[in-house]
Amino acid sequence: MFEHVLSVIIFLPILAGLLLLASPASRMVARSTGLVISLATLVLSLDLYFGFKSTGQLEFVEYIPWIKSLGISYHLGIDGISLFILMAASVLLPMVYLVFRTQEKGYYANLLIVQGAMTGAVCAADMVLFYIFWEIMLLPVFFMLGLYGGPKRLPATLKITLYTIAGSLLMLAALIYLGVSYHGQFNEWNFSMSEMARLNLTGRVAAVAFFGFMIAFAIKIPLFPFHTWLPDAYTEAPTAATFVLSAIMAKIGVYGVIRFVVPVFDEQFARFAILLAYSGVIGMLYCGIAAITQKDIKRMLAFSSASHMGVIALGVFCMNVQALTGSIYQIVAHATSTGVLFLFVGLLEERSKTRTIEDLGGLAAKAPVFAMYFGIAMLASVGLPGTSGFIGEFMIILGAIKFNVVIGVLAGTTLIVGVCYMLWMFQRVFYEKTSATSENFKDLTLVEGLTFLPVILLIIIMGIYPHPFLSKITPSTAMQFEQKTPVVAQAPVSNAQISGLTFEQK
Amino acid sequence: MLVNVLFYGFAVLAVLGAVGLILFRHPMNGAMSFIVTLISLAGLYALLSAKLIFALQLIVYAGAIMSLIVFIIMFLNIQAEDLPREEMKLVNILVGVVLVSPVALFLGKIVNSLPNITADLVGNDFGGVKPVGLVLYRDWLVPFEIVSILLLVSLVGAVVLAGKRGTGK
Amino acid sequence: MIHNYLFLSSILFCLGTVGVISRRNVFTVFMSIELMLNAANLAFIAFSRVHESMDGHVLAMMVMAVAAAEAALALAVVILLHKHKGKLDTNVFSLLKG
Amino acid sequence: MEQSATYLGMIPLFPLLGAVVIGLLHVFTCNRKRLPEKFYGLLACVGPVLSFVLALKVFLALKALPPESRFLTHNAFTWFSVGDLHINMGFLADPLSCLMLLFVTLIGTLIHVYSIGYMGGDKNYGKFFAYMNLFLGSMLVLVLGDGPVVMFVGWEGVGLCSYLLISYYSEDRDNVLAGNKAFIVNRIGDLGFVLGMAFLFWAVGAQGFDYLSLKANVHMMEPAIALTVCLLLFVGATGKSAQIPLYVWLPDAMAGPTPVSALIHAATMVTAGVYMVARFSFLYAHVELAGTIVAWVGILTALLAAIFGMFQNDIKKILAYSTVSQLGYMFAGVGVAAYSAGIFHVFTHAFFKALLFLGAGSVIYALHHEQNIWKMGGLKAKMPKTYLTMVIGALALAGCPPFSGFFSKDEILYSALATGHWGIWLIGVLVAGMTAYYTFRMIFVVFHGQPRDHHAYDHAQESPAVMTVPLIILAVGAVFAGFLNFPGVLTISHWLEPSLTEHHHSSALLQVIAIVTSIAAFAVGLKIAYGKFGQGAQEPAFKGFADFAYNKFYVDELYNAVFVQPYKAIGTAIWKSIEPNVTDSPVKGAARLYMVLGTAFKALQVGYVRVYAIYMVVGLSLMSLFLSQSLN
Repeated sequence: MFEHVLSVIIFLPILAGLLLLASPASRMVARSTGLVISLATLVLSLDLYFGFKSTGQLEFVEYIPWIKSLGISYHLGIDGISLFILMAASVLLPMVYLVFRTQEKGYYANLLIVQGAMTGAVCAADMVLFYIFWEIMLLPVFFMLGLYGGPKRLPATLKITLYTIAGSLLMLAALIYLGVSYHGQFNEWNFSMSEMARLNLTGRVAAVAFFGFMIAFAIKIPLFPFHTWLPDAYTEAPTAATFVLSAIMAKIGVYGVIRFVVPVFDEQFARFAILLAYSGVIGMLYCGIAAITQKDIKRMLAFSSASHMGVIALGVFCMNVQALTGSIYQIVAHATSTGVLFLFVGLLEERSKTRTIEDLGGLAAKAPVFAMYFGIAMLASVGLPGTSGFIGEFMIILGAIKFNVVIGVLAGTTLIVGVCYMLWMFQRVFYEKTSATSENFKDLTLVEGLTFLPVILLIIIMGIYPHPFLSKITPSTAMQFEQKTPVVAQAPVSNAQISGLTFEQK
Repeated sequence: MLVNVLFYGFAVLAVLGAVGLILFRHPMNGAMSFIVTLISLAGLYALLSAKLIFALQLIVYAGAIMSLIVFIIMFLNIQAEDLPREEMKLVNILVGVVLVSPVALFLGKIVNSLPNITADLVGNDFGGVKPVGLVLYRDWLVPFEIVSILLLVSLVGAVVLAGKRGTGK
Repeated sequence: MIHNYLFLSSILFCLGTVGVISRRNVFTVFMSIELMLNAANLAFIAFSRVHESMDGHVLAMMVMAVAAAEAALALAVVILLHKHKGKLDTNVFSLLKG
Repeated sequence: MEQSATYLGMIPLFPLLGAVVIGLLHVFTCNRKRLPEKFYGLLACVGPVLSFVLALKVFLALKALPPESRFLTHNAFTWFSVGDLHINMGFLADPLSCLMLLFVTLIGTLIHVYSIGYMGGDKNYGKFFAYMNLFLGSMLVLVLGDGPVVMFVGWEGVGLCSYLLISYYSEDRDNVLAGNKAFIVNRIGDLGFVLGMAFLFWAVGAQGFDYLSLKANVHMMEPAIALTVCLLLFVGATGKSAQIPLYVWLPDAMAGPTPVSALIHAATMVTAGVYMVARFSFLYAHVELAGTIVAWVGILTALLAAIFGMFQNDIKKILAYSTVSQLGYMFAGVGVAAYSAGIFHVFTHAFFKALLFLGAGSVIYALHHEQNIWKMGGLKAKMPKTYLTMVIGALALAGCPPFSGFFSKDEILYSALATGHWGIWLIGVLVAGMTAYYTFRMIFVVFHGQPRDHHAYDHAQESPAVMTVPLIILAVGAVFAGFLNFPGVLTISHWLEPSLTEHHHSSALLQVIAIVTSIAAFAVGLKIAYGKFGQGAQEPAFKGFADFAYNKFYVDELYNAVFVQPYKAIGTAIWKSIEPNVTDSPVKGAARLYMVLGTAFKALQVGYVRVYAIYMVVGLSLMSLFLSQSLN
């Protein structure tokens, strides 16, 4: 294990992507470059994963002062929370190159850049560095959506850009506020995340800055009512972009909340957590119910993804270790299940030239392997025990009940809401009589089958034997609560008292 | 105090010339009035011991540039009907004065806040050709060269623009 | 007294500004701009006298050179304008209107 | 003192592995060259048989232990552990789970054997057995799980298999819809289960979240919380075991193949709710009110389902409603804190209901998938073995002494009486009579009288041995299983004692009253049925109340109107009106704001350079005005 492994994981794809863009490479060359680079990243990340000691602190730290006068540094490091988002990106992205073979050069190049930028955002331990990667992350998605998207891609691109730029500006303002307050309190400039946690923020301006961060992340997650860019963008984006958006980028929003908002704005967070939790739960119900009326399978999955993200975000807002750990576990589970479902829909569209649910039917008979894979991913997405989806969902509901009974009960309804639209879709697409469009549907080829196999196995392994994964997460999540006991411990009690039930340990 | 008398004389002439410039309808009259201003300014430069600039003001400004302008005005053979009709000229100027007055006030305040010193003539070589030339070629060489390029470019530009044949009309 | 020079410079500058914004004759506007440049020059020379340094003189020379260049170009444009439109009104230049 | 037994983990593992192997073989061969059916059939039976053998081993091991320490545990691995929450993938075999284990594996094995015959010629033969093995594995996880969370794995797993098997004939939309309904309704129940677990965990789970620790700590619970937990868990049970108000899925679930109905929707899965309540007997015994609610819901379900059962024409629907009705009895039993009686009824019911379903399957198989009883008739002569075994099953179901159903049902009714639940007892006796009526209505119409559809009758013949042998074994069980808990001897009750928290009542008078009324109810029901259908009868036209009952009181339609349609309407409303007009308005508003501002600024851009200069000067003056204030 060498010293700058994180930097390599971040910049290898970015540089390769930029080189590809600049060079007159053919599609074949672009795809194989992308494949090789992403596999190299995968190997490095696996090495990272097994070298990770789960101490709860940042590991693999790289620290190079950058702008000394402002205390900004090139500071990288990962802990149990970021490790899994990084792993999800590294494990899932190579699949795109293997499965989708006939895309433009720019498609693959942008994909490489976005991979690097996302990894960078996850590894950054300096707020300014995080902000820079956060912004870079958006650009490739913007190009992929605008250049290679569906017929209504331009309004969708406009919408996602408006939303995310607005969020980024709010975040930038809040970031500057933090820097200035830090200078005011400690008389030096510093943007390191761990240092920021020392800040003592009170008053109205701090609350505004809190919402500045929160809204920026809420847009990315997306949390109700900032989700309206999502259905359009997810539907119109090319499969890989949808995949990246849903499987990883949305999670970086949640990660941001855990990393910035919770430690820095502890007081405001405890104050507004109930509001945010309601927003998560309402988003889950709202998007889940909207999903059932969709005619386009991709749009339905988009709503489903938004619905799940509401639950994941809820886990963060519940302020107890079970819910938070569940949330992070669910991040990975959701990346493997819904992310893969988006890829399957991409395949489906490529083969049958349609995404309309009504036009499909009887695929299970035509393509049993595909149906089996799809079914397993779908069951994971509805949180069936034995698949990865259950563990996280269970812990989030458990934590939510402790946080607030009403929210807990509402969160529980995700069990029902998810199943309604998923079964409805599965019935029409895979069961019933074979329709004309799916008459000639080919099953997965050997390469595709083998490509998806690791993820499908991962879904099952993560459901049956999650302990090794959780043991890497828990030290970090437990840390989140050790430092802040006074504030965090108070809020749930008051919330629970409102609803008349308390569950304080004896 | 001859110096004071000279200053106030030049100052009044300069202001009157400027007022004439903005009031005269025909540009020829304006130009003539402006030349008065320029010459008075040259006199003021002399009072400030800027010998070289005094000379340059007379030769380059009052001499070369203004004769060019006057030449063009005459070249174009401007008739009264060629001029824009400015019925509201006085009102416009009044509005302009109102708009600009805060700026004047501000500038005045700034000047007031500066230390006031006497502006007696300085003896020795101050403002002479040699000392100014030494400063110009020692400390200001690069800007000087850039200005020379600027002049070249404007020369070429003027030739290109003015040399264009009328398109049909 | 140096203040008097600076007051004069300010007055001339403001008169130049008034000329630019209230007149429509191209020549008058152009000469008003020259007037503003001269006002600035006067300030340069006055400050130069205050500090007894000759940098201000150099700058005044530069301004003159720029004014000469400007004159050359501006007059060329005026000739063109007159050739095309037969008018000397600044309102003829309305290509900026979107 | 803990007894560890590694082989506990292997019991569910065998069928699960079998499911994986068969499933993969099927998936990769089904669109190419299919493997022979015999191969699948043999492979499918390996897992259940091995599990059954291990279950016997568990039984013997438990029997060798002294009664008070009769339990075996096995911690396979730490499943997940976060903060106070420690969940092991652990298995627990005590007398209660051992009893369930024995009959689940036994009946499972028999039905697998039966299916080899019944499913012959089906193109998705492999898929069927993969699902069946998966089901058996999940059911064994449910039974053996050492805590509520592990039980929930099996709980959801059997729900999934139920969905997959109901939708098995997936080309027909109705079947898939029935599957969806089953899964969704079960999920509603599961929500209760999950919430119940969450409440339970925060109350007493920190010291360990398995049954043994919970049992030790249950006294620390506040009554209000305990009641909440009990009711929420019972919501889970109503979903899985088809009680009011979530019973609606079970009759529709008969869309699946008949062995599935026998195994999943009669003998094993649907009784999971009863098993769960019995498992939590330490909790339910703690809160009396919860038990009373459970008992009343159960007995009302029994009544409702019996009413529906009397007016059905589909042989499987009749049996389905009788299942719902019997499940109601079981809940009435566990509700009045007679857990062993409830479990005993689960046990006997598994035999005679599986028998009845398999018999019905045999009839359906012989008549080429005809399920309407009014198209049958006089089959007694053609299918003697089926007839005989089904009559035994019917007698057991109807509660005729000395068949097994009589003892278990009587035990429940007696317990209701002994604990002073007169209302429950009265309704129970009434339902017993109705049960006898609709069971024999079915028997008489199907087997007696004259054949109604001669074409079908002529082709009917006795099913092959692979199907009749399991019938005979089950019939033996249906006859003799009852003697295991003979009143006053109570072998099973004593066996279950270490697992359950209950008190036994002994009152000879009440016992006699219960027995006499039960027998009388049976006799009356049988007599009415014989009077109406014994000599053959034609299909009656349902009118008035009968029509109302035939249409199941329009409960499905009601649910559709109250839950499903509003749900869809809200979805459409969100999608068509709220989304574009309300939540999207910030973006649209922002766009509109820019357009308005743009139009406004456009007016200022007149295009005259002089005007721009004026703007500049205006700005300059404003700045000057502002800055002058800082100078004096």
